[in-house]
Amino acid sequence: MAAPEQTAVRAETPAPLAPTKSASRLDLRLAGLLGVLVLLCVVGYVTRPESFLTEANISTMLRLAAAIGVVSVGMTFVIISGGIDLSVGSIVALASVWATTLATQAYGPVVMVLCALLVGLACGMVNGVLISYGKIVPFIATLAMYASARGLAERISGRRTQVVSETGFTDFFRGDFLGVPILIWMLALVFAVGWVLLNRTTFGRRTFAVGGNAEAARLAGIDVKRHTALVYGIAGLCCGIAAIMVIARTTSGASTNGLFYELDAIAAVVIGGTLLSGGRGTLIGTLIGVLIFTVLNSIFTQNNLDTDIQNIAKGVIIVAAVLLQRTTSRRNADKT
Amino acid sequence: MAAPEQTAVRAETPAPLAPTKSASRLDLRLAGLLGVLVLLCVVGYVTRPESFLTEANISTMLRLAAAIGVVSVGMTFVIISGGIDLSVGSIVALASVWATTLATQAYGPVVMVLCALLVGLACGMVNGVLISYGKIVPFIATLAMYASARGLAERISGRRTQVVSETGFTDFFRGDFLGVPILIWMLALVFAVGWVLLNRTTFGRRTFAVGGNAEAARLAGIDVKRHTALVYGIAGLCCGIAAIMVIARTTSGASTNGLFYELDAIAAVVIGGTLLSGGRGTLIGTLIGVLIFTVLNSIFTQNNLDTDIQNIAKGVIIVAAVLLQRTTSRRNADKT
Amino acid sequence: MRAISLVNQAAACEVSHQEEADLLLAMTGIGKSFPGVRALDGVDLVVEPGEVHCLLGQNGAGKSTLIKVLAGAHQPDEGEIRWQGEPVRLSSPVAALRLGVATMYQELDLVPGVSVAENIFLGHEPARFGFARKAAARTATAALMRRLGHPEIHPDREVGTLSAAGQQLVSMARALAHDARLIVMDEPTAALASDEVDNLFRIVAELTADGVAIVYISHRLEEIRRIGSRVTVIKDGRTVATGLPADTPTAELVDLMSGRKVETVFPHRDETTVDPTTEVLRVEGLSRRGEFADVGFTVHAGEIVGIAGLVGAGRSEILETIAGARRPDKGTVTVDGKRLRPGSVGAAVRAGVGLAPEERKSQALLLDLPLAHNVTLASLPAYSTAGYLDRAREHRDAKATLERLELRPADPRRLVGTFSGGNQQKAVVARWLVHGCRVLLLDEPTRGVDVGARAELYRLIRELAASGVAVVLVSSEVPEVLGLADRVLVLREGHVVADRPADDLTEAAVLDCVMEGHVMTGSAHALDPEEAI
Amino acid sequence: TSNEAPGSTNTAAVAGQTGENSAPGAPVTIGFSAPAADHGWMAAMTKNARAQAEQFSEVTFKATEGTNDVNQQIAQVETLINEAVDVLVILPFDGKALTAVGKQAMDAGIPVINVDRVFDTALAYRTWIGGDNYRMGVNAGNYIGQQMKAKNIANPVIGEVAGIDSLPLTQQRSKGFADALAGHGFKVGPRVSAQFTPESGEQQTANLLQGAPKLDALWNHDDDQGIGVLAAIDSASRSEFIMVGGAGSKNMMDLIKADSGVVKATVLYSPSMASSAIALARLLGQSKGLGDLAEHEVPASITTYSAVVTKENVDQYMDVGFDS
Ligand SMILES: Nc1ncnc2c1ncn2[C@@H]1O[C@H](COP(=O)(O)OP(=O)(O)OP(=O)(O)O)[C@@H](O)[C@H]1O
Ligand SMILES: Nc1ncnc2c1ncn2[C@@H]1O[C@H](COP(=O)(O)OP(=O)(O)OP(=O)(O)O)[C@@H](O)[C@H]1O
Ligand SMILES: [Mg+2]
Ligand SMILES: [Mg+2]
Repeated sequence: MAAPEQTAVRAETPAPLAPTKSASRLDLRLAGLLGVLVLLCVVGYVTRPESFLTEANISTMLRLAAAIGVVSVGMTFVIISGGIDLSVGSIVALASVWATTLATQAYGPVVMVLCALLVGLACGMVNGVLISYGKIVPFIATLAMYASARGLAERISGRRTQVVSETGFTDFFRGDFLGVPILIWMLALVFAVGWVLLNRTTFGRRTFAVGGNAEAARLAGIDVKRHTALVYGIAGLCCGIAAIMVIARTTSGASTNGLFYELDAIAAVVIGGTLLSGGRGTLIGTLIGVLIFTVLNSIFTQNNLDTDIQNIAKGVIIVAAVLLQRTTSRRNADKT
Repeated sequence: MAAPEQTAVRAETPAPLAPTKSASRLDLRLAGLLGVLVLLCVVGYVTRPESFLTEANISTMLRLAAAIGVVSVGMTFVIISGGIDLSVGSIVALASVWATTLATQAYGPVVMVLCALLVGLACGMVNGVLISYGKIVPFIATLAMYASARGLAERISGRRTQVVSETGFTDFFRGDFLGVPILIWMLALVFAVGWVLLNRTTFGRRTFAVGGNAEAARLAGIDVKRHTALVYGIAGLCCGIAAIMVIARTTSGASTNGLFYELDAIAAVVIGGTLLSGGRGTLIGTLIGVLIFTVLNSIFTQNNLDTDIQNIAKGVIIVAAVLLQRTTSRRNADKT
Repeated sequence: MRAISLVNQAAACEVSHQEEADLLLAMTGIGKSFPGVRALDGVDLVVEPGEVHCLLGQNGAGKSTLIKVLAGAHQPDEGEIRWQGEPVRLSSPVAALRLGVATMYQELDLVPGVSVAENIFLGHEPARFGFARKAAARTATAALMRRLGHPEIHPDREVGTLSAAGQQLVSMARALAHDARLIVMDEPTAALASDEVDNLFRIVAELTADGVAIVYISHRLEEIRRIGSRVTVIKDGRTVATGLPADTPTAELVDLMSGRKVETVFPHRDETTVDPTTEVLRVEGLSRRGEFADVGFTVHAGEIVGIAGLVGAGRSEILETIAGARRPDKGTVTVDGKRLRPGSVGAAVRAGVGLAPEERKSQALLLDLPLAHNVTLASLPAYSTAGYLDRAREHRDAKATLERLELRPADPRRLVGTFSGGNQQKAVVARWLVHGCRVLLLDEPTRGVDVGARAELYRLIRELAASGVAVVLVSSEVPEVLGLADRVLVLREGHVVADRPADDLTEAAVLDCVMEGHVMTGSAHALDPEEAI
Repeated sequence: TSNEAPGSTNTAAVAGQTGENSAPGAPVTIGFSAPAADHGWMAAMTKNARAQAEQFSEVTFKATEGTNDVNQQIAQVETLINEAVDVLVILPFDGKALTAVGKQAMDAGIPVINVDRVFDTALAYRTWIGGDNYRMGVNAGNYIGQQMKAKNIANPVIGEVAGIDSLPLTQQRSKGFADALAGHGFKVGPRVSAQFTPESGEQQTANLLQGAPKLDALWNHDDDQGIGVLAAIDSASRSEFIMVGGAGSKNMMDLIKADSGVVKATVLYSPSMASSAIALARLLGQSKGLGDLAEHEVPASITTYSAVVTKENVDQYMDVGFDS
C-alpha cells in the first residue's frame, strides 16, 4: 500500500562485486524488533520486579500467546502469498464449537481434535477455492467467511458455551510435558514446522514467488491457483489448532471465541516486518510481533491500568515500535 | 493484491478493431451491482409486501445508512489513493464523545458541530501525517489510531454515555426539511460533494494518480505526501460528520459508537468495485454497496430472522453478489 | 506484399549437422483474440534446430503474444503447433518447458523479493521429498553465472536489488537452466549496454553451436544483422514474410513491417535550431554521493544535449535530480535564470522542467486511467479554476496534442494500459507538450519502440527543439545521440568526461570515451559504425 | 447439536401460568429488541422472552435479533414502530442512546417496556423492569466482606474480574462492590475487565493471577465468562481464595451445590426478567393489572432482586439458572 516506497527507483551498476545477502536488511529489522521486545520486558520487570519475569508469569504469557501465535503463523503464509484472511477468528469459533458439541465429545478426545482440525482446514479451503478459482478478492471472500463461520458457530451452539466434560481432552492439553505446558509445546512445534515449510521446502519458496509476482510464478510453471488454495488451507488448519488451544484453556467451546483474532494476527504479522503487499516476510518477525503484544498486555494488567489508558498506550506503542525499529535498522544499514 | 491482473502484458495494435471506452467496463460492474440491489429490494417486497417499500421504511433504511454512508465516502477516497483506514469507527466514537461533553454542550449547537468536525479532521490528519511523512504503512498507523482514539473516547467520557440536553442540536438534526429527514439530506450532500471532489476537481484527479502510481504522480510534480495527508484528513472529516449523525440519532455521545464501522465501510467500498490496491473506484459503487448492506439488514429484521442465520446468509450473499456482478459484466462485455 | 520464401540458402547452411532438414518447430495458422482485439490472425512460424530465427514487427504486431502461445502462457484460438513433426498442445507453461521451450519474456518475469538462485530454479527446484536443496541450486546458479560471464552476481542476492541488466542476466540464466532445445528471447537487449549485448551474443553463438534454436525478437535491426539466421516479419497479427535472409535491406524490412516507407532508422542531423543567446537550463556542480559528482552543463533554447554513458553511469540519476525527484548533496539547477528549489518536483514542474523517465510503466504512466488524464497530469492547475476542472477544454487539448503526435488511436478516453509501447512513450511526451515546458529531459525515449514509431519520435523531438525548448536526451544508442543532439556529454562513473559538439564526434570516439577504463569491459568490441546503417 | 438435553424444561424461565391473568385475552403483538445475543446471559434473555411469548396463544412475538450497534438497534425499533406493534419490549444496548427512539414509540402510542438498561427519561417508557447492578455489586461485596470477617482475615486481597468496562452496568456493579467492601473496611485489589466471553475471562484472569501471588477472594461479574475464569484458576493451580460469581448460570449453581472448588456463591442478575417483561407487555396490551397488587395498572417500575445464591439456598434458585 505504501506505494511511494515500493515504486522507488531501483537501478544498480553491474559493478559492485560484494554480494549483498538477501536477508541482511531483514535481519536488521528483526534486531530492531527484538530490541522493542526486550525494552518492553525491561519495563515489565522494572514496574513489577517481584512477579514479571517469574517462570510462572512467562509460562502464562506464552500460553496466552499460543492460540494467536498459531493463527499468526497461518496468517504469515497468507500475507506472504499476497493475500489477507479476515476470517481466522470466526474459523476458530466454528472449530471450537464443532469440536465440543455433545455429539463430538461422545467420540472422545481424538475425534474432537480431528474435528477441530478438519473444520479449520475445510473453512480455509473454501476461502482458498473462492479466491483462486472463484477469483474473488481475498478481502471480500474472507469477509464473507468471517460472517458465515461465526453465524454457523452460533447456530450449532445455540449461542451457549459448551463445557468440555471429556476429561481425556482437557487433561492432556492442559497438562505438561517435561515441565513445560503442552500448549507451549504446540506453539513451538507449529512455529518450527511453519518455519521449515516456509524456508526449507519448495512449497514455502513458491509461496514467496506467488506473492512477489504471481504472473512470473505462473509463467515459471507453478500452479498458482492450487498453491493459493493450499495457503488458505494452511491458515484454516492453523485456526483448527488454535481452536484446540482455546478449548483447552477455557475448557469450553463458544461462538464468541476468537473475537478480533484477525486484527491481532494481522497486526503481529505486519509489525513483524512482513509486507502486506506480499512476497516478503519472516515467521521469526511474526513470533516477535505476537510476543510484543502479549507482553504489553501482561504489563498493563499487572500494573492494574485502566482499559482506556491501555488502548491509548497501545496505539502510541505501535507507532513508537515501528519508528524505533526503522531508525535502528537505518542507522545500522548506514554503518555497513 | 491481485498481482496477475496487474502484470498482464498490455500493448495494442495501432489499428484497433473496436475502441474500448475507458469507463464502459466500470459501468457494467455498476449495472451488475445495481441489479443486486434491485434484486434485494424485490426480495424485501415479496417477503413483506405491506411494509417493505413504504415511505417510512425507506426513510428508516436511509437514516440507518447515513452515518456509515458518510464514513464510506471518506474511505473511498482513502482506498482509491492506495491506502486503508482502520480507525474510522474509533474516530466516530471520539468525535461523538468530544462534541457531547458538558463543557462543549454549554457552548451550544454550533460549537458542538464544529467540535465533532475538528476532532475528526485532526485525527484524520494525524493518520495522514504518520503515513505520509512518518512513512508508517497505513494499516499500522490507522491500527494505532484505532486503539488510541477509542481509548481517548473512553477516558474523556469516563465510559459514560453523555446525553445531549442541548435541544437546539437535536431539534435541528433530528428534524425534517421539505419532508425529508435532515440526516438523509446530509448523506446526499456529502455524497454529492464527494462525487464532485473526486470526479470534477484536480484534487480528485490527483487522488487517482497517487493511488494508481505514486511514483509517476510524484514525477509529474504532485506533492504526494501532502496529498496523502489530506486524503486521510478528508476521511477524518467524514467521521466527524458521521459522529454528528450518530449523536443526532442517539441523542447522546458514547465511546461505544462506531463499532465495526471500519469493516462495514471497507466492505461497502470494495463491493462497490473500488480496487483495494488503489487507483480505481467510484463513489456511486460505494453508495450502492452501502445500500445493499442496509437493505439486507432491513430484510432480515423485517422477516424476523435469527442473527445466526443473518450472519450465514450475509456471507453467502456477499459471495453471490460479487459473482453475479462479474458474470453480468462479463456477459455484456462479450456481446460488444 | 512480397512473396514468401520458405527455403533459404543462407539459413540452411547454418543448420546443425545432425538434424539436417528436420524442423524443430512449426506453428501454422495461429489465431488468438483478446476482448476487443484480434492479436494474432493466422501466424506461421517455422524454426530449425540451431538457427537464430528473428521475429520483426511493429509495436503491437503480436510478437509477444505469439511467443506466449509458444510458451504455453496463452491458449491459441486456432492453429496447429508441431514439435519435431508431432502435433502438440501446450496447455500450460509447464508443458512447454517439458518439451524444451524456455522463454525470456519481454516484461521482466522475475520475483523481486527472492534470491537469484531461487528465481532461476523457480518451478523446478532441486528438491528431495519437497525439501528444497538450496546448496545444489546455489552451486548450479554460480556455474550458470560464470558461464554468462558474471560470476560477481551472487546466488543469494535478492533479485530486486539488481540492475535491469543484471535481472536480464538472471532471466537468461533461467532459460539456460532448463536445458532447452528452443530458447525464446523477447527484446532481451532493450535494457543492455553494448558490452552486455556482446556478451549475450557470445552465449547465443555457443548455444546454436550446440544445436539449440533461438527465436529472437528485437527492434534493433543491427542486432539481427549480427546474429540472425532468418527473419520472419509479422504485421497486424499476420505473417507477412518468412525465411528472409538476415541481411535483407533495412528499407525492405521496414516496408514489410509498417507498410510504408521510412527512410532511415537513425536520424541525420539537420541544420541546428540553437538560439545561443538564450540560456534555458544551467546545471552547476551537481553532486550526489555514490551516484555522480560535480556535473555541470548548460542548454540553450532550441538545443538538444545528448548524454552518453554506460548503464549505471548515473545518467538517470542526473536527470531525476534536475527534475527535483532526488535532492542533490551539492550544486544548483537554474532554469531561465531562476534557481530551482532543490529536491522539489513541484517547483521544477512549475518552472517548466519535464521529465520523461526511463521506466515509463512504473515511473510515468497511470495505466488504469484514460489517456487524457495522463496527458494533463502535470498541468492540472492550468485546466482548473479554484480546483474545478474544465474537462471539455482538457479533452480538447489532449486530443489536439495526441493528433499532433500522431498517437494512434487518438482517443483521449482510452486507458493508457491498452496502448503499445511506442504510443505509450508518445503519451509521456504529450504530457510535457501540453504543459508547455521549457526543459524536456528524455531518458531512453526509444527503448522498446519500433522503427516506425522511433522515426516519429525523432521528428517530434526536433520539432520541440525548434519551438525553443531545451532538450536533454539520455540514450544507450550512440547513433541516436549523435543523430539528434547538438552537443554530447559523455559520462563515466558519475563524472562528465567529455562535452563536445556532436559534429566533432564519431560513434567510435564516443564508445571509446564511454568504455575507457570501465571495470566491466571484458571485450570492448564497439558496434561497427557500418553495421548501424 | 446443542448441549441441551432433549425435553429439558428449565432452560427458560416462564411466568404467568397461574391465576386469573393466565386466561387468554385479546390478541397482542409484542415487538422485541435487544443487543446481540453474543454471550450466555444475553442469549438467555432473548430465549426467555421468546419462550414466554410462546406460552400465550394470543401473543404474536416479533423479535428483531440483536445488534451491538446502537444505530442499528434504533433502526430496528423504528422498523417495529413502522409495523405498528401493540407493545414494545426494549433491552437497549445503551439506554441513553435509545432514549429518543423509545420516546418516539411512546409518542406514537406504543407502550414501551424498558428492560434492564434504563432509558434516560421516564417519558421514553411505560414500565421499566430490570436488575439493580449497584445492588448486585453491594451484595457481592457484603457476602465477601462477611466471609473475610468470618475467616478473620485482616487485610484481605480481593480481586475483581469485571465485564465490559465501557458499559454503565459494569461501572455500577464495580461501584457497588467497592462501596460495600469499604463498609467492611476493605478495598478492591487487582481488577481486570473481560468481555463477557469465556475466552476473555480466561485471558484476563490468567494475567490477574500472575500479578497477585496471593488472593483471598475474587468476584467475577458474569458467570458466562466465569467458565474461562475458572479455567484460568485451574491452570494456575490456585485454590487459596473463595470466588463469587455473577448473574447465576446453571453451571455455576451446580458448582456451588457440589462445593468442591473455589466457587462459593453467585449473585443473581437473572435473565428471568425478560420473561417477566413479556408477561407485563401482554398485560399492558390487554389493559390488565397485576393480579396480586392492589393497583389497577401495571406498575411503572419493577426492580428484580440480586439474591446471593450459596450452597444453602441453591436448590431454590435452580429454576432460574441459565445455560451459559
Ligand atoms: N492480455 C492481453 N489482453 C488484451 N489484449 C492484449 C493482451 N496482450 C496483448 N494484447 C493485444 O495484442 C496485440 C499484440 O500485442 P503484443 O504484445 O503481442 O505486441 P508486440 O508485437 O509484442 O509489441 P511490442 O513490440 O510493443 O512488444 C496488441 O494489440 C495488444 O493490445
Ligand atoms: N534505488 C537505488 N538505490 C541504490 N542505488 C541506486 C538506486 N538507483 C540507482 N542506484 C545507483 O546509481 C548508479 C547509477 O544508476 P543507473 O543504472 O540508473 O545509471 P544510468 O546511467 O541511468 O543507467 P541506464 O542506462 O540504465 O539509464 C548506480 O551505481 C546504481 O547502483
Ligand atoms: Mg512485445
Ligand atoms: Mg538510467
